[in-house]
Amino acid sequence: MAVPLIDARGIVKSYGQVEALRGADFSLRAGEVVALIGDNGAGKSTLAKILSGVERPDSGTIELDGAAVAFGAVEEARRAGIETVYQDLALCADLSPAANFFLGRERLKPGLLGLLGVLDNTTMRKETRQACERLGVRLASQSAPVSTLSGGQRQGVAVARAVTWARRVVFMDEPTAALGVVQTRRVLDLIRTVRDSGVSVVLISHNMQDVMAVSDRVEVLRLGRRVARFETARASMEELVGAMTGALEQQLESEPRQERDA
Amino acid sequence: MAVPLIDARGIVKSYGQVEALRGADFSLRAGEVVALIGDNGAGKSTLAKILSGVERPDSGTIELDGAAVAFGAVEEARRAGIETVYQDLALCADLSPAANFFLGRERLKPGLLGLLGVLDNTTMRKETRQACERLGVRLASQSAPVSTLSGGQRQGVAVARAVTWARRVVFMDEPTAALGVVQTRRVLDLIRTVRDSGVSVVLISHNMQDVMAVSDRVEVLRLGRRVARFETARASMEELVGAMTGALEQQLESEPRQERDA
Amino acid sequence: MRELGRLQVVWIGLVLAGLLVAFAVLAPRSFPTSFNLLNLVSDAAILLLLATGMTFVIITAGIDLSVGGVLVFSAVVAAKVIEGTGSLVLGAVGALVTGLAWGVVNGVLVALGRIPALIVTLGTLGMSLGGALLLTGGVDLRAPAELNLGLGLDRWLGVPQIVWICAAITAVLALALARTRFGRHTYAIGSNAEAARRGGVAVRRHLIKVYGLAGLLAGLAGHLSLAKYGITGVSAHSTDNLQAIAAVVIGGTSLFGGAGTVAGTVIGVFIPVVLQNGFQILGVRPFWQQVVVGAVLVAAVYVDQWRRRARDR
Amino acid sequence: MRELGRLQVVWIGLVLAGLLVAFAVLAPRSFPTSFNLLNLVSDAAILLLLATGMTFVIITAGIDLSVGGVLVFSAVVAAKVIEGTGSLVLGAVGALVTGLAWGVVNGVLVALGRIPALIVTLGTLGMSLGGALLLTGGVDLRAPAELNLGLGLDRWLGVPQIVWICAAITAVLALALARTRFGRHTYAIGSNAEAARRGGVAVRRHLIKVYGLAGLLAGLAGHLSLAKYGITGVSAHSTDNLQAIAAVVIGGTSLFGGAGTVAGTVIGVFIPVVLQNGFQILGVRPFWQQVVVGAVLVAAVYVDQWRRRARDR
Amino acid sequence: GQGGEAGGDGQIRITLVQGLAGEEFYETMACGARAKAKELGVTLDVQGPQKFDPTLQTPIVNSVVASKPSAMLIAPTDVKAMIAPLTQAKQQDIKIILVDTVVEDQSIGLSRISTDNLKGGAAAAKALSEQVGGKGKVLVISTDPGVSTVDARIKGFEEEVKANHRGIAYLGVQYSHNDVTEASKIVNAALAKDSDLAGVFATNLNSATGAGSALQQAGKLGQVKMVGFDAGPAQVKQLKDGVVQALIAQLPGDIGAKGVEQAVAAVRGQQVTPSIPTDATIVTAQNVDQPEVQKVLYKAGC
Ligand SMILES: Nc1ncnc2c1ncn2[C@@H]1O[C@H](COP(=O)(O)OP(=O)(O)OP(=O)(O)O)[C@@H](O)[C@H]1O
Ligand SMILES: Nc1ncnc2c1ncn2[C@@H]1O[C@H](COP(=O)(O)OP(=O)(O)OP(=O)(O)O)[C@@H](O)[C@H]1O
Ligand SMILES: [Mg+2]
Ligand SMILES: [Mg+2]
Repeated sequence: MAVPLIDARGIVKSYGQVEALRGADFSLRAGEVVALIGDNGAGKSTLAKILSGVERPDSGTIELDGAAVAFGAVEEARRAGIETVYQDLALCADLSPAANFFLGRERLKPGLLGLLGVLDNTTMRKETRQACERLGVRLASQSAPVSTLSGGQRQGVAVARAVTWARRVVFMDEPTAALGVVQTRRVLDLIRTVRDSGVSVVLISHNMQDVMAVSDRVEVLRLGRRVARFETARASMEELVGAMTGALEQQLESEPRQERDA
Repeated sequence: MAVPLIDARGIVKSYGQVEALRGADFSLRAGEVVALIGDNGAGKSTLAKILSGVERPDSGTIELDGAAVAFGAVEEARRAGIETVYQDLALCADLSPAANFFLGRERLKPGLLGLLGVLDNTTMRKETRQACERLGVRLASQSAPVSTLSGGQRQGVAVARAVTWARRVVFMDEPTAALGVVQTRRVLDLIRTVRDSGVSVVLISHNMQDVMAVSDRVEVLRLGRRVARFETARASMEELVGAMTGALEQQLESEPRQERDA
Repeated sequence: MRELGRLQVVWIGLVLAGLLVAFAVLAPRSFPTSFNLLNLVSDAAILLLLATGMTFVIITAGIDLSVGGVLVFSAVVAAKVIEGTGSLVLGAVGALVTGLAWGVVNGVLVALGRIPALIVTLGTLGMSLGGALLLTGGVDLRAPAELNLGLGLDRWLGVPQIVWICAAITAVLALALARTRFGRHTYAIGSNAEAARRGGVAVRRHLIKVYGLAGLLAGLAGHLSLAKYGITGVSAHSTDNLQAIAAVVIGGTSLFGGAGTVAGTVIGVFIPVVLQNGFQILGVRPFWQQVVVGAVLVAAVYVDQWRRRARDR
Repeated sequence: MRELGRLQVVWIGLVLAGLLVAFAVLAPRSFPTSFNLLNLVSDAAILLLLATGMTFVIITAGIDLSVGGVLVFSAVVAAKVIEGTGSLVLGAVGALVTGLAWGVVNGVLVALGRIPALIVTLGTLGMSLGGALLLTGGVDLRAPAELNLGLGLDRWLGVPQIVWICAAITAVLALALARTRFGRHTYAIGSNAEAARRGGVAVRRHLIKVYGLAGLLAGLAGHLSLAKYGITGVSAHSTDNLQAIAAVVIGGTSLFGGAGTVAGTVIGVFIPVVLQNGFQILGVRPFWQQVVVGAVLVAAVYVDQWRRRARDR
Repeated sequence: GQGGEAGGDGQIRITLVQGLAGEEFYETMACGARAKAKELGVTLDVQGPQKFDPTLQTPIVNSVVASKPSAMLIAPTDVKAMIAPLTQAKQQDIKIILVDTVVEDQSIGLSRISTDNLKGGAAAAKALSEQVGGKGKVLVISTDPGVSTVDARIKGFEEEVKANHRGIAYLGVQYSHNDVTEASKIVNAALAKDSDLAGVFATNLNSATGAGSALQQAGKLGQVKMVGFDAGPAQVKQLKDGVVQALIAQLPGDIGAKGVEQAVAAVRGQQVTPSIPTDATIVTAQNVDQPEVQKVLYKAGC
């Protein structure tokens, strides 16, 4: 517990003249659910992308299990057991749900055919259907491309994929935005199950009820910086909203620093 | 009040073997906010697209002000004063927010230049910024393409656009899915303002709080059919969820028919 | 995108400037002479018209392989009309109308028939070239002397009239693309045709206009080519399409549509022309020229690309 | 997409079948003879190799204009190696290695240099063609008689060996595209390169492999072309790229990537070949052929497209 | 169209396979052949590839063989590569007459009516040397490398210059890829480099057109002498306009007519002449109106 699983400090990332992150900090311990909240454009997705190795920060340090890492490629983060549900989902629209589910980790047929790289589509379809049904997401056809799915069905596929493969951390960038009531409930349950199996979860969400319901801690991002941290049990919804919008900025600005340095 | 603004009956739409709508009904009166709810894949987005003229139904009738229409093109629906926030947003990622905001309705320079089709970018940018700020959405740069915006910023642009141009009806397909707490509140306020100005709103949402907060009526879609209608004031959240998931199906199945035929 | 576009034009423009300086240094007495540069511009002028039309087409995420065929067909029509009526003006009108008609055929097939633009324009390329050969019996028609010695040779302020015409049209179209509703809709369709349609842009009508424009420009190019070279050149334009497409892409327009500028295309037209001219003046042997032009082309675009690594396709 | 792909292949296949029946009815004594059909297949076999490689490239949303140049360069290398060493096997190896090398150069420049594939392959087209001309001094090299009369003429079960080779390779690659991880990643990259990257697909390495494959096939095509025609054909392959691209697109592969099948490409190769052969047998005059082939091409794809109106790009 | 199936009932069908469809030389040849076919009451089809290349001509020969004409007139695009398809044709009992070019296998071609491009090139060198007064820089503009007929013209030109015209500085060949604009660019750059350029040999029409345009723009028309190849109407117009000072004329119409004659004789089992050589004529502004020169000019649109 002493060493955080992920500890990111002073992350800066600019796109042209837009400063998406201006020295953001973030830390995550093993087996906890941390909610990362903030206003639109606060930099949440950018931070998630940097911590999953998709984007490279301009400056700042990232430590994994106390050792500095420089995530160059997604491959590294994946090898470290980190999976992500991206806000823009990052599915290949022309491929089937199963192909997306197993993208980069295709199941091959046993024996010689497998050595030749021949895919085991039957197994992959079956496992995908099972994983999606666990979330309450029904797919009308297993072979229709993702581009024909409804918004919620797509999100279901993305969530199921990330959760299935994660071994250490799952980043979920607004995973329930397009999900129905039942599916949302199942995802929240799933987050708890995942946490209980020892995998940490970072939940990015605008839904404060959900945040309060599943998270152990909350980190608040505002204008590219972390401006507050809360133990969920001890925080109120008003405090969270205040921190996000800047209403409570003054009092809280210094707190995270103290906590971090402690 | 006697004649509904929009009255759609028996809408059927299949994509290949997938039946997205199997005889769905929908009606909307002038000046009301109707929530269209349903599980993932129930056919909500498909119905919204058909009623905005983007997709053509396989069968079924649509009446506008009591007169049968066959929306062939988006153009017709637009001329009838119908605007839509699509779930997939339908923005041109390479264009600026202002270009998207005014797409198809570009402001031209006054005088000769205008006759030549020269754009008045300054005005368009100003008006776009104002409309977005009304929603609490800040854009870092007015000329950066939409592809560089955060998920919430994009949604803000789409919502602002639809609301600005609608004269009779706005369809909003999960308009707050990516929006922050404050922005969501503003959109809900905006929906009320719009309604008060005499424009009807169809809100598609998975957030039952929001639905209860702003809608006058609720229509529930399940497996491509309308299975229930409620006056919001007289419905409870449990009832809504039950209708969506099919738990209350039996009792309610016949009710909408009676109501409709009445 | 337009911001980015502008930036990019600056970079690829610097590459062109670098090439010009390099050749001027290496061949100070032959390359940077007004004689050479004027000839260079005058040879590129007609291609510029084709490439400008192609820019619009490619920004809509389309492609037009038929330009060379339409050019030849229009030149043949112009020559026939002039021969028949004796009127140069009618000849020009004939070429323009013919080009426009081919372009509209392309546009209709692409927009209403929903056939991939590559197939449509490959088909009309064959049809227009074959048609031109049928009209001429495979034997080049010649322009009357009034045309060849008039429009073909006349100069204004020391610069050939043909160059003025092409430059003026390119400038007007550059502005139309950047500043008018027509241009805005062109970008919108290439960026996301479905979003443009939902936004109320008359996508099909606009596509027909864009292909029509490309055809019109090819028709004009045919007339100017007839004037300049005095001959219809039925066998001479089989690589025009690739040259025009290459110019557009070198200029930073994406083949996937939605982004690009006419200014970039202008630079894209001149980079290969300058390379070829420079290497020939330096006395590089013909086969080596091909190799070196290919290599420098890739390098030039690399330098340009290198500045904007961040952006994916 | 693969479901759709399969459906589509059926439709465009019906178009091809229709053409075959039509020509068989119009010229019952000449067209449907084994002599004619075998010649037809054997003339199309080499293009089939190029088009198969192109299918992979286009499915990744790329393009390869260099195939004709690489073919020629490889043929020249093969001829030189055979001349130098006297070994046919070494010649074949030389051609394959050369083709692969050019393909890898394309892939590296596209994947690591992030230069548009059109520019990269236009550059390598110039370089390889120029290089071939440099190696030969611009004069076609001839294949030794052992090759020309051996591999070039040998038959097996009455069908030329070259046809067997091309058919076998195409079949293997069709399966590789449809059923293996390699194929899956090819589709994924073309569908959404960023999603593929985030999903852990080694996008750059895969692109290098795909362009390498296209180059390898072009190298083999060079060797087979040398065997079949007995000369390196330095001036003959400038339109190979367009022919291959057209075949791929006729076969239903989208230029925007993510969708397509090798089976479609096979049909796409044969439609123009059958049209040309049929019209030649019917004695249609060459200029009319160009016109009619163009028109029928558009019509054929239209019939195909018409079935799947609903789908937007 | 119906001709394709009409064989075998006594009607003689002949197919002419050109070296390159749509080129004036071969179109004139087709004209001559058609006129003679009409005169002899036989059917004539014409086919030809889009490029002068064996890989494109082979499928055409195969199709023609499949349609089983009585005889085939062909201008083979390669001396070796066309042997295989022509052997196949011979096995199908089709009488083969070679026109313009030949193949190495002496057994193919009952009659060979050939033009000697090597000699044509040499004639061009003589004509150009005469025009420039025996000294100065001369440039050759060709289409594409690897086209054997054109390569032979260049070779003949080079050999003649090196052997007999010591005063001439030969600048080498540039390739226009059969594109007028390219040819124009080449001459522009050549003038920028060597402003004292004396002469140009343009090996085909498009090269001459582009080069002429560049000279015209530079105001050097007539100062820089140009020799073109072939004598179609377009070239003769260029000659009369002073764009080129001399043309090398071959006799394509004649070749076509003679080819048909020989083919018909072969089909009817009559005597054929195994070899008929033809010559190249130098046409200049001075002699162009003479009747015997008028006779060698190509006729378009028959
Ligand atoms: N273009 C299409 N092609 C094929 N199937 C489609 C297409 N669009 C929608 N569908 C199918 O139609 C059904 C209804 O889709 P729709 O998008 O209307 O659902 P929805 O109610 O909006 O769901 P969500 O809440 O997840 O957005 C789904 O099963 C979906 O897979
Ligand atoms: N590729 C990019 N290019 C340019 N600017 C970008 C890019 N990606 C993000 N930005 C900018 O960075 C800022 C932060 O974006 P980010 O997507 O991280 O916000 P967010 O907190 O996830 O917001 P939301 O809640 O709306 O998803 C925004 O102002 C956005 O416009
Ligand atoms: Mg975000
Ligand atoms: Mg939906």
